[in-house]
Amino acid sequence: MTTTSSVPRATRGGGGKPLLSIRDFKVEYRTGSGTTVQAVRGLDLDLYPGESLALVGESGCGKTTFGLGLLRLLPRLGHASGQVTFNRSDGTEIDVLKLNGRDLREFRWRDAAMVFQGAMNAFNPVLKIRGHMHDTMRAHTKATKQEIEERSAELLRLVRLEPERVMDSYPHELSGGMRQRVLIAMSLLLEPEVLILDEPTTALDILTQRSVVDVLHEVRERLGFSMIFISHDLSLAAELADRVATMYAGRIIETGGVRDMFYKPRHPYTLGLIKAVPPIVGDLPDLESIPGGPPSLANLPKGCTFHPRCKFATDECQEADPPLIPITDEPGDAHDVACIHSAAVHLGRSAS
Amino acid sequence: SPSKPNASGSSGGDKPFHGAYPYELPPKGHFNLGPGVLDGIQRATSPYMDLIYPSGAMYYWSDKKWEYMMAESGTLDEKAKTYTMKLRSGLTWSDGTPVTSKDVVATFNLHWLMRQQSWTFLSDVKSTDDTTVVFTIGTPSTVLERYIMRAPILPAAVYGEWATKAETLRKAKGSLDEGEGKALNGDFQKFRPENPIVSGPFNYDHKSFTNAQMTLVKNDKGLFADKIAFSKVVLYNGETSDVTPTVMNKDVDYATHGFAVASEKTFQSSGFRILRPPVYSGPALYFNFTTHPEFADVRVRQAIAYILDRNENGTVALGDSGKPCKFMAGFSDISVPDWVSDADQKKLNAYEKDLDKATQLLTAAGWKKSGDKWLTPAGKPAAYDIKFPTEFADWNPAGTNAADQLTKFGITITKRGVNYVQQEPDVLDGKFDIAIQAWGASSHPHPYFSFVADLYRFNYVLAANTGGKGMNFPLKQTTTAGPIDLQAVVDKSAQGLDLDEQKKNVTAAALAFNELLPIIPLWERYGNNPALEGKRVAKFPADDDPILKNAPYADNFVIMGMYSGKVAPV
Amino acid sequence: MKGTLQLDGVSQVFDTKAGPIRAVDQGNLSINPGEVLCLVGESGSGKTTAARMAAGLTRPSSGTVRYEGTDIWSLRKNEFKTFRRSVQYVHQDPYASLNPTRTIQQTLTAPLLKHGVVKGNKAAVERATELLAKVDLTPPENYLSKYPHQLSGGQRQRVAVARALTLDPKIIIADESTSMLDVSIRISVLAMLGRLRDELGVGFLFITHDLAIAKYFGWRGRTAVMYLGRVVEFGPTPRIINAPTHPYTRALIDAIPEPDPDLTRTKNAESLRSLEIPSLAHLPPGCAFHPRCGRFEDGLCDGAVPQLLAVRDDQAAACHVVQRDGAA
Amino acid sequence: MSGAVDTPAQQLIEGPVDEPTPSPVRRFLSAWLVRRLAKAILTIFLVSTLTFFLVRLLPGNPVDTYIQTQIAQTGISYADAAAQAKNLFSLDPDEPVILQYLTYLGNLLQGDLGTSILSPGTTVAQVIQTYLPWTLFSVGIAQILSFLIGIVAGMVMAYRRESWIDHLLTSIGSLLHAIPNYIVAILIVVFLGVKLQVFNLTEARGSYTPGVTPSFSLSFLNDILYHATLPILAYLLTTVGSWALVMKSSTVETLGEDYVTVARARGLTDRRIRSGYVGRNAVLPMFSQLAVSLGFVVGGSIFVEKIFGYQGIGYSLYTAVSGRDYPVLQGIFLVVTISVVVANLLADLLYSRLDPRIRVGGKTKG
Amino acid sequence: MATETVTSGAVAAIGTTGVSRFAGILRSLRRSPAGFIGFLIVAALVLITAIGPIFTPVLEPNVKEILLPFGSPGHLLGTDNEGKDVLIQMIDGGRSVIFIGFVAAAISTALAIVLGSLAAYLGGWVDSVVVTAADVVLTVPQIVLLAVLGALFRLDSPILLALLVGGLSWPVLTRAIRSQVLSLKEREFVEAARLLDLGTARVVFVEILPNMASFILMNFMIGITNAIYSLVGLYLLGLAPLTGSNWGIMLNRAWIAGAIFNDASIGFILSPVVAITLLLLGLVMMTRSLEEILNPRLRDR
Ligand SMILES: Nc1ncnc2c1ncn2[C@@H]1O[C@H](COP(=O)(O)OP(=O)(O)OP(=O)(O)O)[C@@H](O)[C@H]1O
Ligand SMILES: Nc1ncnc2c1ncn2[C@@H]1O[C@H](COP(=O)(O)OP(=O)(O)OP(=O)(O)O)[C@@H](O)[C@H]1O
Ligand SMILES: [Mg+2]
Ligand SMILES: [Mg+2]
Repeated sequence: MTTTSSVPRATRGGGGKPLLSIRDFKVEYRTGSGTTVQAVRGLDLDLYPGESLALVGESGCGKTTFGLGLLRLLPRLGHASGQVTFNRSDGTEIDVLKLNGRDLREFRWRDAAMVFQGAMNAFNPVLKIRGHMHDTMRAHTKATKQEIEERSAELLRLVRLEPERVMDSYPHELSGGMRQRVLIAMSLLLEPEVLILDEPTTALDILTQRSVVDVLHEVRERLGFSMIFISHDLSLAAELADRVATMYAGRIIETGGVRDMFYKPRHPYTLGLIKAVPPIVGDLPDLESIPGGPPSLANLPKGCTFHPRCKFATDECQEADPPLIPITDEPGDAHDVACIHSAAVHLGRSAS
Repeated sequence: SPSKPNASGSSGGDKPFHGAYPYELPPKGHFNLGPGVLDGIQRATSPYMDLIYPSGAMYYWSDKKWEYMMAESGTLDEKAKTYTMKLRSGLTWSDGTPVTSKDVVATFNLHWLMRQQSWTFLSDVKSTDDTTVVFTIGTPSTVLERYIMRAPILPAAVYGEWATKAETLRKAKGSLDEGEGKALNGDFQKFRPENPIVSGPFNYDHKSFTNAQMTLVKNDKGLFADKIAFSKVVLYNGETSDVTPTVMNKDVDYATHGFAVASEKTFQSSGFRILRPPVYSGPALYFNFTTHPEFADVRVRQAIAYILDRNENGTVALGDSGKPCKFMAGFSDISVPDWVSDADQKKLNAYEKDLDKATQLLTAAGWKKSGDKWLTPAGKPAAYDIKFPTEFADWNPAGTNAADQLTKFGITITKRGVNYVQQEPDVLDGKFDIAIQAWGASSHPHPYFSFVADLYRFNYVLAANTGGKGMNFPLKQTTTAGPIDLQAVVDKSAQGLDLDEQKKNVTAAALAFNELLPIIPLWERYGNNPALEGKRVAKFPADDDPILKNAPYADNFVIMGMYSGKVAPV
Repeated sequence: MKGTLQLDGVSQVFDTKAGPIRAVDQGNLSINPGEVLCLVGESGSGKTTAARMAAGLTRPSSGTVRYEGTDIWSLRKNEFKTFRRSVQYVHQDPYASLNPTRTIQQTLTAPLLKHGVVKGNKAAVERATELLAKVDLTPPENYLSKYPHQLSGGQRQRVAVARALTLDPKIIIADESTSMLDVSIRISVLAMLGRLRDELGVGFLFITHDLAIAKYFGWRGRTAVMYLGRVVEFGPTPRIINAPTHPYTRALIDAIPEPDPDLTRTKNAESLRSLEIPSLAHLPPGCAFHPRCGRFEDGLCDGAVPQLLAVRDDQAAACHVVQRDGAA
Repeated sequence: MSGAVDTPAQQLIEGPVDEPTPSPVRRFLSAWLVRRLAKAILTIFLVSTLTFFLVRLLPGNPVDTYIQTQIAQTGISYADAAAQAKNLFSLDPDEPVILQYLTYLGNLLQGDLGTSILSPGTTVAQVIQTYLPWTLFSVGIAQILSFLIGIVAGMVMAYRRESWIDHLLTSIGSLLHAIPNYIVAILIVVFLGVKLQVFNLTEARGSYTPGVTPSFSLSFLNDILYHATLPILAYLLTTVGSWALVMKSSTVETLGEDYVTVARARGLTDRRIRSGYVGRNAVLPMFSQLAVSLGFVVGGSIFVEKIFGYQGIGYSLYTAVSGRDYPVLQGIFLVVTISVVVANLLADLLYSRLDPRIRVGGKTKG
Repeated sequence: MATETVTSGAVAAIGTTGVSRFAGILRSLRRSPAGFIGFLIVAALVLITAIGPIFTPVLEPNVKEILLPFGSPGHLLGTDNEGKDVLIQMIDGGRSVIFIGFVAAAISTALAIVLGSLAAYLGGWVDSVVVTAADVVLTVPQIVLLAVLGALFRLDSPILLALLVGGLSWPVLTRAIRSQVLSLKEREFVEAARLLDLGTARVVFVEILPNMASFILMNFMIGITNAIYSLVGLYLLGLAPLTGSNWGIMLNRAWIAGAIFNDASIGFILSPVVAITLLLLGLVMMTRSLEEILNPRLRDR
């Protein structure tokens, strides 16, 4: 364990050593004329082996930025700082933000792979799928052609694609759902220990989304990697995650087990999100929206960044941004919240 | 990098002469060098043609003497109305066959076929023996001898077939305007002989031709080949701007191009001598009498002549080679003493710049000054365009400068440079106010040709043929000496064989020209030909050598010098 | 069934490089003021095409679009204008549907002045202010002089709605109007639209691919499910959501995850035979859904194209099997 | 854990959607080709018609020009000169233009471009044959070189954005892009030829060294390259800047594409990303511009060849304009048009080969 | 010249952004150093050539001072073949070049706006005719077409020259504007305006065109660049009448006068060369930064 006692225990999910330990992670974007905005503002997170963590939040709260920052893929004007420690299963410890050149290249995809938001454009349009598979394997292993073919075929079949035809296709010849699944297959080529999925099903039709979700369930069950699942769709988080973290304005403001989060959210923002999602089963639901919109990063409200939209807000909320603190002590069921009024927050629904 | 050129540079024993003259390679340029045929490899005016197909003789303009080349002699029999040319004996073509009178006859039959001017005066041509050709004269004229003697003699072996057909047709009084004649004429134009034989001391080296340069190699069997010490002649292709860098590079020994003042300066500073032979012509201002009747008043033209500083104009345009005309006689100042008596010369007004006189004349003509601008008698502001060909390095500044001078005096002139191809049709069509065109003639020393150029060419006389009126200056005029029909006077000036009679007419025309100023000659052009001494060529004729009075495009003094051995390699 | 705006057997055929495609085939829909009709279906099923025909933006290849009983394409210029003003459209993308070079005020007052809804600039501004208040943009004065890029997505979409309201339309066609908005904002915009329906009596043709949203907004209305250009199921929204009959509708509803960890993990999906959506240019014979349908019956489903027929109360489905066996 | 795992859908295996049958594809392809060719031919036809009438509107005609020259040079009378001109030129200026046009079209269909008016006996085809190869040679080499250099420079600029090398190269690129070709040609003559004497203007004159026999040998190639150096340099300098700037924009855009980020995420080597992902995709859209630019470069050859005295098609074009040589002018127009149209056609075909998204058929993506 | 090539690629990606208004353009231009320098160069040249001639004396030929070199006392840039001061000619000679460039660009841009938007908006045969005509005119090298037409008309007035130059350079701009209008016309806000029955004229001029303001401005500057290129080229070849005096005519005169081969007169030929180059460079720099402003994809992200 690299964490000290000053770190909220809540960042721990299950027991044992976290696979990925993120401390005070910050990302800044330089915007015109010398100013910068902080898209991620000090984020602490632990990811344990085999765990599936969903990161939810409104658009613009920094989810993608966080994912990119983790893989050091930020655009030229973005800069990540803080500490990201990756503990390989062979015991080696990597300081991700200090990686360079070859080491960084190896960390990417072999240790941590990412499935991107909008897989539509994730493929080089002039390369066949085969080319993508070969490029990826060649970059990391000395695998023979034969081996690459076999491995790709195996994974493609795993995501329910016909390898014979898909390998020879150009990306544009595949439908969106197929491309998304090819990307998932490709992300698994090197058996990474962490898979980051950034809205992998947004922009897909519902039936296609269903098949991708099913595939994800299945491959995770078989391969047992850890997963960070980024989405603004809470329903998907409910289905796919073991643990959920809510992000707001570049910070995690609540995290806990999936059932805890959905049935007993303790942050007004999480509560608001859940209340705003229409379920499909049952009668006309009683929905509520969160008033206003997310704050501009360049001009964050004082104190708790959520307070202008919060119905629980008091004057006290404007004073300081509340830290993320644990509210349960049950092992394996950590639940942390960054809200001084968390005790007052109740969903009023319960597990079915 | 370039391949080692095997045809240039002066290495070892070869003694090259480097000249420059534009030419065209096949398919455009070709070796049909018949008279009047278009796009022969070199223009007929190329001085270098005299090294390949020499003519009967060449002329010393200053001494008025013939230097016999292919011919041994030429004799005019006034009574018999014949001119007899005797060829040198022992002349051979480059294939070894002898040059005979048949070749001359063939050549002149081609002249007939191609409607050359010589046949205006000739009525027949025949050979009496291997070296004698007898020309029968139809219309006597002093200019005929030149037509005969300066015609390059072409090989009957190459052109004979055409010449025979032409002769048959001529004798049968066939017409060239229709039927067989027309066809023959057209077909000959398309005739493309290959590797023709030559009679001159140099022959084409076909293999060496590129579009940049051609080499003429020594033809040891050619005319006077033993007297010429050069082993070959390299000719650089191109107009002025193309050859200037080559000249600067000292790759050219002598160039006949008209160079810009700036280039001339550079040449001088890098060691070239500048030869300034007279060209017997120059630019003049032409007025449009149709659209601007105010010019019809002779005082206006005289005033304009007084306004202009023609020295400045010449210097600006051509430096030391642009010499203001002093006789304003309508033909070259150099020739004036030959044709006009001293007494009559004194009557010729030089029109030195004199603004007061100009003002007087204009006022007398009814012009008024309003502010610093002149108004015509019609009360309109005096504002005109001046048209000149953009490309001509000398005429362009001449036009510009004349415009500036007139504008400064209060006659507003708009400069209008046009493409040189467009200039002549426009002037013929009368599409101009004032235009720059040539006065004088550089291919013939006889003033007749100058007056034809001055008074006929861009006037209704010849312009009518293209449907225009040109400047439309009436040739029936009245001078202080009384009424004069300029056309009649000029025509008579070339007719007959009586020189004195001709002089009378030339003088009359000159005096009338000087007074009436149908056109205003600005200056007389002298060549500014760079000549490089000491590199390949030892010496060029000295500046005071009378041979430098030869017009370089008519009887080139360098070529004549080569034949005479005066221009020799180092 | 007669509606104020009615689509009678409309089809739209596009000529594409791959051959002619029937984006909408024999569609029948009708909307009345104060009513909500939801049109749901996957991408490419022809929702937008149908909506554009309803709005008079494109002319159907066959069939008629009627407004108050008359074919809109036989209307005279003036009458067509009346129709135009009565049926308005709210686009999907709030970032593209407002002119970036015009202020909110200019955007809102232009139609008011052009059509003489109010007299004079001052009155127009007043009316624009009212409209902004109606779409919950308060205080309205703050927004009048703003440019679209100074507003958030939700705010822009509200302006777009306000613009649609300028000419007092009877019917608003909302094509995926909330799908680009965040969940929290989406609900408030929907609530606002619901209020407009109730207060102003505006009818909605509400297009979405999200059945949960259709359910929420169209609970008191009807829903039509489209698949590859045809309406395959139609009925009151609660029935479509809670008791779908067509295998396609069922598959859709089953595939939707629930915002409830326990519930969503125990859901059973309708089985499908294929994930591949046929191309419109090469539709399978018979029922277009048959290659994917778990209830496919050889000979029945790939024969004739199923018609949309009542299967239960006022619920209709275009499925041979359901029509034969009756709704479960 | 999830109910979905057990659904039969799990068994479903998917492949890409097949194109229906190959034969319609081929039919389609040929239909496209036919349409594309028809369009090309229409363009060529329209251009030749346009130029035919345009050229005939020019003031002055070659016959008048010839007559004047003859009178001036030899003092021949007008009537004689006119009669001679009439014989010489197969052109009758009094014939109705529409008849001339029909004759022209008829001959054109038989592949006969006509005969030069200024040099009777020389066919237009011969003229073009003589001059065109030199232009194609110099322009071709320059275009290839400048395209390649531009691509490399553009990529360097895009990769090193905002660095000094980007600023430097961008400035140079803008400068080169801004300077007209004739000015570059003049500067080359002034500086390389006259001032610094880096280049021997005499030696470089012409298309090849005198006495060298044209052949397909390396030494000959070397020789003609030397003689074409200055025109090539002029074309190169005036086009390389634009290519570099276009390539920079294109690369910057490509660098922002998701698949480049994904490629980096996949841990591919920089080299592989640069060539296979960024470079290839950034270059693609430039191919169609390559064809379009051909027209501009050939147009520019009129200046460059005039200034350097390099006898290519631009040089002869200038002569033909000045001399009102209608048939030659038309022939050159036609050849230039055809080469531009064909280049466009080739670029389209090439593009569709290089970019799998673009079927020969249509330009639709995805 | 390949000005077209530089920008054509960007056309498709250009979107309507918040900076479409001129004030925004100027503001953004100031932020791009290259664009700002370009703006300064052009502004300076325009200013000098507009105001300068008021103060310059009338030049007289001076036979004694022909072709003085660069830096001669009293003649900073030397003198020409008539002995006239080159510097003064430089100041006097920009007016017509810039004027013709602007007018020609205005003409071609206006033509392009009309033809391009008509073709895009009306579609059908109008579109086909415009597109085919543009293709045809584009296929023939412009400079050659200009040369031929230049010989046909008497290009007396600068306006006529501008008309000709502008009248021939519309195709590229027309194609660009057409594709821009084509995409703008499909924009949802345009459709919204149509649904509100705001009238065709209003839709085109109030809704669509303002969104193309900076695009049009950019094309206008490309138009100026091209016009000046063609114009000076015509002068250099002597295919345009040498009426008056300007940089192009100076270039021609210097070339004809052989100034290029004379060390002393290098200022005579280099002065117009530098002036023309500076002007074009300034325009290109402005165009390029405008392009970056217009195409957000070219900016850093
Ligand atoms: N290159 C950049 N420069 C400046 N700001 C940026 C940049 N990229 C993203 N941002 C800002 O950072 C914030 C977070 O963006 P990010 O894409 O990470 O959000 P997200 O949570 O993934 O949103 P979404 O749900 O829309 O994908 C946003 O406010 C965005 O505007
Ligand atoms: N103008 C057009 N030309 C050709 N095909 C078109 C056109 N417009 C739509 N289509 C095609 O018609 C079909 C239906 O399209 P439509 O936009 O109506 O679907 P949709 O249900 O609105 O889909 P989405 O949910 O993606 O908006 C699609 O296959 C589409 O590609
Ligand atoms: Mg994101
Ligand atoms: Mg749609």
